[in-house]
Amino acid sequence: MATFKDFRNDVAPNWCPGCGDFAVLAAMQRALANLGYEPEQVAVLSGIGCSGRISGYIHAYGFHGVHGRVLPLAQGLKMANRDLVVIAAGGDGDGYAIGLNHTIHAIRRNIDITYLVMDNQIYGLTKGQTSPRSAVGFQTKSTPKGSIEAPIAPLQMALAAGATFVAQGFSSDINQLVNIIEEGIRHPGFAMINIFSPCVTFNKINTYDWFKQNVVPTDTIEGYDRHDRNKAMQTLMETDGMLTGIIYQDQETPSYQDRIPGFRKEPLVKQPLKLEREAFVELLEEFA
Amino acid sequence: MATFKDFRNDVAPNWCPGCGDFAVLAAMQRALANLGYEPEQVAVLSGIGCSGRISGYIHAYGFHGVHGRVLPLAQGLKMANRDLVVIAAGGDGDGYAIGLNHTIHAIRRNIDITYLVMDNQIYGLTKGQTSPRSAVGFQTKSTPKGSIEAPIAPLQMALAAGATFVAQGFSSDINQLVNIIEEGIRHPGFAMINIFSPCVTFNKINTYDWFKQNVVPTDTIEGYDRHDRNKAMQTLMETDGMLTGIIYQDQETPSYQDRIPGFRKEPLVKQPLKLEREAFVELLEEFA
Amino acid sequence: MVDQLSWKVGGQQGEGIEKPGDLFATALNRLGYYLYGYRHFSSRIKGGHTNNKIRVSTRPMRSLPDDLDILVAFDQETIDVNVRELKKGGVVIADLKFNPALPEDVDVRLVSVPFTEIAKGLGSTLMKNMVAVGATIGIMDLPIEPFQEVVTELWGRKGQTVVEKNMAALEEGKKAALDIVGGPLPEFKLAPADGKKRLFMIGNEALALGAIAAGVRFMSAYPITPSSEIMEYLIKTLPKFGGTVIQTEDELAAIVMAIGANYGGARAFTASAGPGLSLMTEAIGLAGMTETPVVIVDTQRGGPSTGLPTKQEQSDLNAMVYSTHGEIPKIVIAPSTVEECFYDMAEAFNLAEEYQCPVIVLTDLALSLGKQTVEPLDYDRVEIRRGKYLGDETLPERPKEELFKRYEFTLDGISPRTIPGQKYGIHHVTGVEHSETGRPSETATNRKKMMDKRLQKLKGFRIKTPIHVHAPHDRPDILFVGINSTEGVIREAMERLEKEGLKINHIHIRQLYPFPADDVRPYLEASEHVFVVEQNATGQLAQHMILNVGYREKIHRILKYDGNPFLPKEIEHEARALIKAKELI
Amino acid sequence: MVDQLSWKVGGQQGEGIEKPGDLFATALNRLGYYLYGYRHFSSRIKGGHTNNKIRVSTRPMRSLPDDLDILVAFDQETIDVNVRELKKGGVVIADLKFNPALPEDVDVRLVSVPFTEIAKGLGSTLMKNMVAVGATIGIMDLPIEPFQEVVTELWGRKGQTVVEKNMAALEEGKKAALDIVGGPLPEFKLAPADGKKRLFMIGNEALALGAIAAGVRFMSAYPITPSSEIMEYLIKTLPKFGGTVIQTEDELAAIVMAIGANYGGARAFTASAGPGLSLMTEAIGLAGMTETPVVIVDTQRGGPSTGLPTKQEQSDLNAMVYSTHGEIPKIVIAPSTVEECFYDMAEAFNLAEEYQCPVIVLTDLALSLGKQTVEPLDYDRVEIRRGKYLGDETLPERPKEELFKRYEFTLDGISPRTIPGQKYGIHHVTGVEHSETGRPSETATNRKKMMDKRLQKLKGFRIKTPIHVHAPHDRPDILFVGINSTEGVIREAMERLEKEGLKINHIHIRQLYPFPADDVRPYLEASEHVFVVEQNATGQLAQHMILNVGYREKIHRILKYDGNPFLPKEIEHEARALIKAKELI
Ligand SMILES: Cc1ncc(C[n+]2csc(CCOP(=O)(O)OP(=O)(O)O)c2C)c(N)n1
Ligand SMILES: Cc1ncc(C[n+]2csc(CCOP(=O)(O)OP(=O)(O)O)c2C)c(N)n1
Ligand code: SF4
Ligand code: SF4
Ligand SMILES: [Mg+2]
Ligand SMILES: [Mg+2]
Repeated sequence: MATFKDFRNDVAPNWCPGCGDFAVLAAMQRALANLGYEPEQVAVLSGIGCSGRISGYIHAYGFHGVHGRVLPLAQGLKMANRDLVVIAAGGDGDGYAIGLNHTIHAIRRNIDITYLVMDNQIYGLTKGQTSPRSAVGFQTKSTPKGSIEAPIAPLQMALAAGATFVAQGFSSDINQLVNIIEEGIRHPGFAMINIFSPCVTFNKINTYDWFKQNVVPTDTIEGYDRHDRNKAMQTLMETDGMLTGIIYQDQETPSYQDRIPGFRKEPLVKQPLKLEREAFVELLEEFA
Repeated sequence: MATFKDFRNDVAPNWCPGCGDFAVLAAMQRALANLGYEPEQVAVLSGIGCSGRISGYIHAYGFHGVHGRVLPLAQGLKMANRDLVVIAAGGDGDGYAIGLNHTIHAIRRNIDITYLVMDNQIYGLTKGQTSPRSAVGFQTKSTPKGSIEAPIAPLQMALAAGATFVAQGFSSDINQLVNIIEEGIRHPGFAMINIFSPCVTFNKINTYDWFKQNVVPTDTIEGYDRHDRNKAMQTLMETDGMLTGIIYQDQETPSYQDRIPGFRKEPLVKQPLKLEREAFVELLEEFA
Repeated sequence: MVDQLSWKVGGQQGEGIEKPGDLFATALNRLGYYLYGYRHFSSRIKGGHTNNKIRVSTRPMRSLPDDLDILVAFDQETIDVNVRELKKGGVVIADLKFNPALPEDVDVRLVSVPFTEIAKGLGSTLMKNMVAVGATIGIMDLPIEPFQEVVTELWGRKGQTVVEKNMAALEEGKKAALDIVGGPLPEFKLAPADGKKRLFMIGNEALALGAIAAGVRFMSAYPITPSSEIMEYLIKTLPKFGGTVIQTEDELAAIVMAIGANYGGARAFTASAGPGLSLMTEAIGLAGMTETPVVIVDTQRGGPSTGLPTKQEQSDLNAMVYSTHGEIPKIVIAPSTVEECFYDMAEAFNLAEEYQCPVIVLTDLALSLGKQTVEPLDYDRVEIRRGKYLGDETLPERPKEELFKRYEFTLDGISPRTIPGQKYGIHHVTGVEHSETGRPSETATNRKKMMDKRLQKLKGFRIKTPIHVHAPHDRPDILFVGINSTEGVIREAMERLEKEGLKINHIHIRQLYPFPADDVRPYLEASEHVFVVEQNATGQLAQHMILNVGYREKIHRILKYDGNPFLPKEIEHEARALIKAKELI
Repeated sequence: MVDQLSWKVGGQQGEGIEKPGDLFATALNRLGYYLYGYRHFSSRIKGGHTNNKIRVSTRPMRSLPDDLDILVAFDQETIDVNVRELKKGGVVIADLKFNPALPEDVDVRLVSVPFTEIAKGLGSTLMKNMVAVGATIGIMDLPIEPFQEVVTELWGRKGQTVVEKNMAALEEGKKAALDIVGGPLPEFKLAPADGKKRLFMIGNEALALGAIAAGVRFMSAYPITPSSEIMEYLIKTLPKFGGTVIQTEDELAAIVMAIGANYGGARAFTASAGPGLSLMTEAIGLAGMTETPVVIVDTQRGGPSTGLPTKQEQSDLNAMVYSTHGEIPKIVIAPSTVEECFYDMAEAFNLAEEYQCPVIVLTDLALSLGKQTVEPLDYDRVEIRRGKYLGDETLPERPKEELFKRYEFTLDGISPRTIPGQKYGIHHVTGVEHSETGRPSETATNRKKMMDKRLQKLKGFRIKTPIHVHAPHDRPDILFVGINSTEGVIREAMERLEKEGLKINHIHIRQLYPFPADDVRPYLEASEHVFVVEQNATGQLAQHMILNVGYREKIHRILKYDGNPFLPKEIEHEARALIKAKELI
């Protein structure tokens, strides 16, 4: 059985030392190993950004796509081969700016993939512009006088879009993160996981320390029930989105693949391409 | 002073008889007249769809753009000329499928425009495919066995995105609709207005009657307070999004234009294009 | 008795005008006639004039005729709009209800039949369509049985009474018309057809069938005219084969999902029209750069922007060849008949896998939506070729450290390919410039080699029939060149001009990119003049010929861009005008 | 004493390597030298080799030199990567700290200066950059005052102590180097410059300044290399003039917002690179169809897809000319110097308003990011022309029923234009084909007229200087043709070849679309051979020449697409190789 080391490759990540993304990579590798997967069963797809490099740092199938389109890519892959573990990953710019439309539609569609957003409240790779997650007043290269747009609340939005799995992790709490990712992969539907992954180079506000002081793990909330959507929404609003852990899970709703009329359990990609002659002839009858 | 007739033109709408969009057009015309605007002060911009034709049916400036991009168009216009009344309009496909990213970002940006979504839970113009607003199980041309994606909850999503004005109307309740649009135009920020506007041709489920039986006007809820964001969210969830009226308004947060550092009250378009020679020379000094 | 005639039915949009046309054509198709149809419609749901023009012939005819024999009118507008298209001696069969009137100066006959009244008498005005077809049957002296057969199929699900009522409508329509006219009109009596079984379908259906035949079980798309039928057919049909269609949130998602599915090893595609294709521009580059197979259908319509969404045009040639920043390998093929829609589509998936690049199948509205008689589609002509895809059987074991070289440098530039799930095929893919194992690489030498590798793939690329050739002459006066749906109309114009003693060849471009210059050159060379016939305003196909082959001075353009398909006479006249104006011959 | 030399500083990305280069160049610029710089960097934030090569000359020089005189190295990698670029007798000035070593076989001198140690002694290792510049000053025997001046400006905000420490670092670096070398090296002593005041900036800054000068007060954009500096400069600067920049959610929003603002009458634009431009494809069509002015900057970088985001390339020519479905009027202009970035950008807004269509300003990475000496920008050369925009003064009253004819048919195809807010200017706009008043219209006659009208607008279009001409010969052996940043390097290669007796002309294309065929033709005609020099793999510029002008047989391609800018010797050698291989001359 593969260990987390089997998910490592020999590429040295080009992230800055201390970047939160290292922990996300490690947690993903651990979660996969814990779940007993082999590298070839796994595909990690990613967007463009510092975070987007992650697909190249794991020993597994990896696809580093274009900015903001990782989710359609991942959904297409899962449709082709439902036996694969498909993990989509990217930054907060990737998933909440240019790619937000796909994020929300992937949530409502509920195809069984796991989505990791490395949320550093900034654009790392393009050297420090504001992101949709930047707080009002946050000063960046593109908002020298401070951001004036309301930050996006991705998890509340996810709930509003009918998400069946909503979680939030933090790069400093690797055990929690491993657990979240494991559960996300196990969840038979779309798993929306936002991860506070500090950018040590451009974000001097939302630092490790800042997060440590501000996150509210669900297990510090008495009687928190991750199956109550309304409660989850309310708690997110009350904690201003700083809630971490598995925030909501709906285990009843089947995944998209399981709801498609006539869709087989056997992956599409394993089915023969050649159509039977009889089937072909039958199709033509409609046009006779 | 202009009356609502002054906002009429001589084009016969090519909507099907009975289409909910007629009422939206009429309500918009009335609201504008009630507010005392002249046609030339108003620009109605729209997307592509049956609904998108609305910008051609009002006597005012009108721009019928491309599918899903009406909000960037409207925001750009308002930035150029903040004195104009800018109304953006389109269908549920336009605003919640292809254009959803812009919808959410326009909400968080909070530029002072009024957005009318003619929500008929279907794609009208392309002849009856599912829309992101179609209910699970809803049968359309593109979902003959019924839709299997969770419908989008646009107003909950708007609240999660930090909306400052959230309302919902219904083509049958024209007085309420006129009032909502008036308030939306008056609101100094982005006004998100979803309107149940039945498609009599392709949607045989969400009909006028169906809506009449299912909508929950805010004024039927005792003590409903439109200034309480959490309450609004909760009520929307409880009513499964069928709440109508002005659901939420934040009158404190200034509009985007009012928050931009150095942005003048005088519309950009009225400012001289020619830069003063001194200012130019000064700019060059940085590069000496 | 005539070998061919044309029939048109018109009325208000949203009133079921498609039905009578379909019934008429399907029945005639079963009798062995060749049908060719074109629907005129607008971008609105209800109201506005719509019509369906159908050409019937005893031999294959792939164009609209210049004029019209019979017009079936459900309203006065239909008469007003179309009456001048009628031949001298043509007939208007109109619903008595609206008091049809003809202009004074036309030499056509009006037959007013109480469509609505008869239908009402039978229980529902909806059946006025059937009455109208019945009237046609009477006037053309057609056997009623095939019509009855189709009616049974159409309404069978609704029960015997409905079928019988519709049958009655047919009968009564026939009778009423014959009563008025006094008997069938011999000038509309068709010569008997060969009675052979052929198919009757639109190009979009053939494209969808081609995809299924090629093994496609997944499509991702966003609705748009005139491509939606492809997706709609597959939505209906793929579940039978364990597959499905996702209606995505937009075209960006549609193409990227298709890329994802192809990356996963499935055969998947998307289809759209101009606005959608424009939105796919970035992702097409991704497929090119990552060498991921993907097939994209562009059903051209009137541009630019939203343009004329329900009208015929061929104005995306340049965009399909050149769009996306940077330089990628890409294939653009252009079927010219409904049959080719089927075969080309099936072949597109082979090309995509063999060359590991995006393949665009370009059609136009007339081809995608025009319903035509189609020769039986040949199951045995559909091959499945997967190029250098390595199944598990052919994939050697390798140690973990040694990543599979997905972008291995090879002589032909094409690298072996594995898909996720394969034990010894693990590799990385990136849209950033990369090494043989798919890792980002910026070194100058690797970069150059990788660019060369990708572009090398299509050096000398040629599909089996990159051009259709109809070249009876060694040294013709004129070479006609066209693309997509205009093959039939060009041929028809050409035949007329040949009758006047002009020597004319015709080639039709089927492989637009890479442009088959070597195939085209001899015909250009041999011909005195070249008339490029296309449905756009700037002569895009002519540009490709000049760029890739040359002979600028020989090349003249016959263009049409008013939203309607070319008629034979238009090409004929324009060709004559050109000859005269330029004193060519 | 030398007229010119080249200097390079290298180290790890994210360690402030930009600073010493900027200081060095700014000071020399103030002395009146001409500077030309190019930064080599990667798409990552920290780590990875980066360097900045700067050419200093007493006369204008707009290209990188083949080799290098002085290399300042902060790590061994810098030496390893760059040492072979040094001339014989060149110098490496390296930080003693990493124990710098040279390969055995190079004939260069190593001067190890304790950059870090000296800096540490002064209080912060960060100042090692200053020490390195000081060492350069010593070796090149440069006056220290202008450097001190720049240091004061750079650190003035941080207080006197910081300034003084940096001054000391300069001094000590100079001293240390001189101690080691024994005195300035005369082979690096620059001849005196003219002392004239000139500007020093990157192309992106010039573009941004041009926009401001043209009256732009609004920009909408999304960050991307290598265009972000345009937006960043305007974010900083526009508030001074009551304007602003919106960083949008994506490029689709960016372009559409700019279109909205232009529709509103403001001058607004967006800027991006390949991926962003690809995403803008649909909206560019909207601007073309609705005849809305809009300016778009494409700062080309290595493609396709994400490609080589930080590298030089010129591979978007075709995409910029052809992308978007259907056919629209569009203008593509290509500045070739930083000065032209300014003037062209300012002019682009005039063209956009005059021709009411999208105007693309095309640059490349070397031009957008290369920092250069720039002749004073001339305020008086910036005109503001608004074409047929009707202010309230010129707009006649009209009754309500009579909509303003926004798309009035006119002789030149350009219609009068009003903007929202104007009492007598009310009209409708739509991306659907429309009538003169902007209402959807599908009639064939209107369609044809409207298409003709739109395309008519650019018939004969010509900017003031559609090509740069340097044509000393009537009948040259070779005509060099290039675009964007390669003008200087072509000229340099050309001068060398001329020394060997070849007769060479050079034209540089500044108006890419509509292609200025009439301007280009005489030069093609006159020349025996044509060498098109471009930074892409398929020879896109050559294609435009063949398509629009012809002379296919004369045209040869000199291409480079490894991500680096051309060096003079590369063009020189390739030209020679071509001459030899094809036995041209
Ligand atoms: C279409 C497109 N637009 C813009 C870019 C430039 N770009 C690269 S990464 C990035 C954003 C990075 O921010 P984020 O997604 O938050 O990732 P991070 O670097 O912070 O991990 C941008 C704008 C691009 N590559 N493609
Ligand atoms: C980019 C693009 N994709 C697709 C289309 C085709 N299209 C036109 S309207 C429409 C959707 C209509 O639905 P909706 O927005 O809900 O408007 P409605 O007609 O229901 O009012 C689509 C898909 C288009 N015009 N442009
Ligand atoms: S810039 Fe920020 S996000 Fe990017 S690698 Fe460095 S620390 Fe991480
Ligand atoms: S199809 Fe539906 S939405 Fe469109 S006009 Fe008709 S009723 Fe209205
Ligand atoms: Mg980020
Ligand atoms: Mg709708």
